[in-house]
Amino acid sequence: MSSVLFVALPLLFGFSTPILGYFGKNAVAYVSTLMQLFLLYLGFDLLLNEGFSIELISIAPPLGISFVVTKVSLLFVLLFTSVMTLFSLYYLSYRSEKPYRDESKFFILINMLLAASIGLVLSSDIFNIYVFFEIAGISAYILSAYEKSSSALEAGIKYLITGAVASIFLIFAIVLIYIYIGSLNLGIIAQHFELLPFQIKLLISILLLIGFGFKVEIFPLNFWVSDVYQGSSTLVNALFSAIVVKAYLFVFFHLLYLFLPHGEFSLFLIYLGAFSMLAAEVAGLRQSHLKRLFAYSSLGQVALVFTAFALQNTQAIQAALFIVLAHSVAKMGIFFALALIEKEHESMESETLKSLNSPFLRVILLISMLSLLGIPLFAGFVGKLLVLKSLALEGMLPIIMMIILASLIEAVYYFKLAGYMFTSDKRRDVLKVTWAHKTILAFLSLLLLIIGMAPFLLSEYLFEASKLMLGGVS
Amino acid sequence: MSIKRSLSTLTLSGFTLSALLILSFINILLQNVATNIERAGDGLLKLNSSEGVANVVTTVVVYFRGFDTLGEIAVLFIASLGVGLMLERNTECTIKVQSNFMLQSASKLLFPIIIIFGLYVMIYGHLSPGGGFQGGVLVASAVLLLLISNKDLEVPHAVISALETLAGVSYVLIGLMGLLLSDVFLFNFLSPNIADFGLLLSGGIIPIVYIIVGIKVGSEMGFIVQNLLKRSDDV
Amino acid sequence: MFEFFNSPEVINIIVIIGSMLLFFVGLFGLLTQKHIIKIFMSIAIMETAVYLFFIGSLFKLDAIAPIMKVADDTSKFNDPIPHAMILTAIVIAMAVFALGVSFAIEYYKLSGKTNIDTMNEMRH
Amino acid sequence: MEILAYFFILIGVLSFLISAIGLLRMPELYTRMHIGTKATTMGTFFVVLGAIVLQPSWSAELILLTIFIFMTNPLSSSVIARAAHTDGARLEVDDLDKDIR
Repeated sequence: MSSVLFVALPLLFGFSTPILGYFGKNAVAYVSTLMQLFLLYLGFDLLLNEGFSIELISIAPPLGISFVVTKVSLLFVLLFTSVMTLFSLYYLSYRSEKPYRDESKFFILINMLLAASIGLVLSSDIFNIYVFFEIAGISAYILSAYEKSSSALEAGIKYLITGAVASIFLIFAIVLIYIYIGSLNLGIIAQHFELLPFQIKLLISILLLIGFGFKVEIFPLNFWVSDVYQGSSTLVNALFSAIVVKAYLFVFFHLLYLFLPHGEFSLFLIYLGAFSMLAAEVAGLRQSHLKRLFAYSSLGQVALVFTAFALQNTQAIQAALFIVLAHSVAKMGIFFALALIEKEHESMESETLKSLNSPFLRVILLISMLSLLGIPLFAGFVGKLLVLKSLALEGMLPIIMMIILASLIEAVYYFKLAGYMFTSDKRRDVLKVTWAHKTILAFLSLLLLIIGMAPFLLSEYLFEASKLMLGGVS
Repeated sequence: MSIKRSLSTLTLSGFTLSALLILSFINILLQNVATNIERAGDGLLKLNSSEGVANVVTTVVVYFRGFDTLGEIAVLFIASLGVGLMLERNTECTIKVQSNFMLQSASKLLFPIIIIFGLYVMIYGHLSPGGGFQGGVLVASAVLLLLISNKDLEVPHAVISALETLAGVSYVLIGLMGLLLSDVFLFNFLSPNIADFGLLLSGGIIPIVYIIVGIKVGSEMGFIVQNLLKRSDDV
Repeated sequence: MFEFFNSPEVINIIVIIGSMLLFFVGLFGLLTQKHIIKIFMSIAIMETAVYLFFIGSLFKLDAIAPIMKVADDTSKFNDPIPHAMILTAIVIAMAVFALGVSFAIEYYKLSGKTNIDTMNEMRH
Repeated sequence: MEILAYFFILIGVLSFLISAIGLLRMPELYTRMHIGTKATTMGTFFVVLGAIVLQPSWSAELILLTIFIFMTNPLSSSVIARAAHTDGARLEVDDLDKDIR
């Protein structure tokens, strides 16, 4: 089976929604979910059968565009597809009570987001990466402004402006690459990048760093993130932190490993990542709005992944992949639970948690937060431990101190939230959670526990994946 | 006087920052002049004589890098969807002022010219300069002219939607046909005949896809224009 | 007349300096302007500068537009890839611009604000 | 002959320049619109005239182009003026001009 279907089928679905609309109100929702289940099946099929393939589009590379499926890109594809499938299943039961306005458009947007993230990961042509960068960006802008309240529109405008600026820097870098190397294929560029004049190499690297820096939410360029998370609707935030950032992170480091295999900027990027983690956690300490607080926590985690990837050795990349998985699952659980709480209490201040009367949701939130914090037996622990270990092997004590300090600060506000949750004045009725929601949330928490207790299930695959990623197969 | 006032700290720092950045850009670019190396475009030019049509840019846009064009159409589609989502309320409000006589008579004269030119550019996009995007935008601008000259006119939403759906679906289906017939997405399964080079019917799927692109772009642009126009008076 | 301009070096210098000055105008506007629409305009100017730089740098004086008459002549044509890339990029930029304007219109209707500095109802 | 062609083109470009300066210097909307369309119409005419002298074989297309511009340029300016009038623009100095002075 072909990996192009990951992009072609969501596009086909998006273009054909007016036809599907004739078959009743629910047709779009069910077809979308069925298609995502099929893509999930496709992903596992590729994983079991081939594992590595190059998919041509129109003509053969290096002149044409191709999709490269390796173990590492397949890992990300499977992550995105399963996150999106779980999201759709969750939303199918959520929509009976509080559906989004103009639902079919919402389904088009999330499927376009899925297609673009997968395209970003699979594509091996830098201009094609730009096109997917824009598709993912535009769907994300509209999703964040979807509710059309003034705060949602404010978030959308800020997201759009930063995204547009990022895309200018990216296309400038692509233009320079084509002028000086004469190819758009990642493999060819990687071969010739070393031979460029030093100044041009520096210029291209800086432009790429600025362009992707906005999207991977790294320190000076992440001022927009908290506003976007706060203004957007809670469910959509799960997608932002579980899919969008991860796709950009993968592409950024894929390009970095290909173009600069000897780690010229490695030290700079490590310090940048550690500093952004510290800055994000310090800023998160003062927040009282739940979505904003978890936005800062997301920033901290993404910066930790950034630091690990920037170390540019196999063990650190394996750790980064562990954190990526754990963070996606945990953030999904948190935002899904917060969406239920928001629907009931209609407030997202952290004091809301005091009046939360649902033992189930409290346990889910607690498990996810403990995993984010990196407590043993939860999924976040493995990744954090591996990062610290590989940092210690490199002898970078200041970075280790910064990460531990950041984790301590993070612990302060998580325990504050936990304190709110478990000292509640149970005056409200018990918040009812439907069985479908309960199943999905319990599944997510179980996943965190399984990864945390039995990391050896994944570690071999992740180790091979990280070797492939560092080896720069394109 | 007000020049002094407007020279605030912000202006000065913005000026200095961007000037420094640009001066270093100019410096680097002037010191490293691009050499005449073999670029991917030269390879595509050679490939074009066996697989393409007369206008090489069309071959590149529609076939060699056709996947980008599919993505680009998706971008347009999402953007017009977003514009529709943002500006959809009170669709019944229209332009209040009737346009003047000059505009009405001129639009009657100009509309057929523009639309014929647009269709020509769209259909002959693989032989002469032009193509689906340009033709689609021309057709949309003709529709815009009609819309501003006649306040009662409204292009039926169902027609635009049907055209847009048809074009988008058939583009992806052509791609999937290639996948089905020869395991390559967007493959030119109509096998272009070199003897037909430069004729209207040449290049296999290339002219078909470019006309589809034109229809899609025209309908999306018409949709965006109509949405922005219908809302312009009450802001 | 004007033979001075018919050398690749002169053309290259003109293209680099001109497009970078345009980029400067856009960047300056982006850093200093406060009105949302003016910010979008600055972004559009920066994009145009990049396109101009790309097309100008790969423009050959002795080559012609890549429209072939017969199937087997491949020399003497300009590189078709910049045209195709910029065509794609222009359409994408236009789509983003239209979307941004519609956001701005709707935001103005809801809150009456056009200044980016006053957009801070979420900070507390 | 070539000198004459460049002379025409120079006149055209100069009138474009005048119109650009005028756009910045004129005090309010109507005069700004006036200078923006009248001078560019003339500028286009002279540039096209120069091109005809330079390349007589293209004259048919260029004349068609000129006719089209002569038809549409005044039309668009009149539509803009009408829209501005309906919108309530007055003959007074506006914000854009205050910034420049």
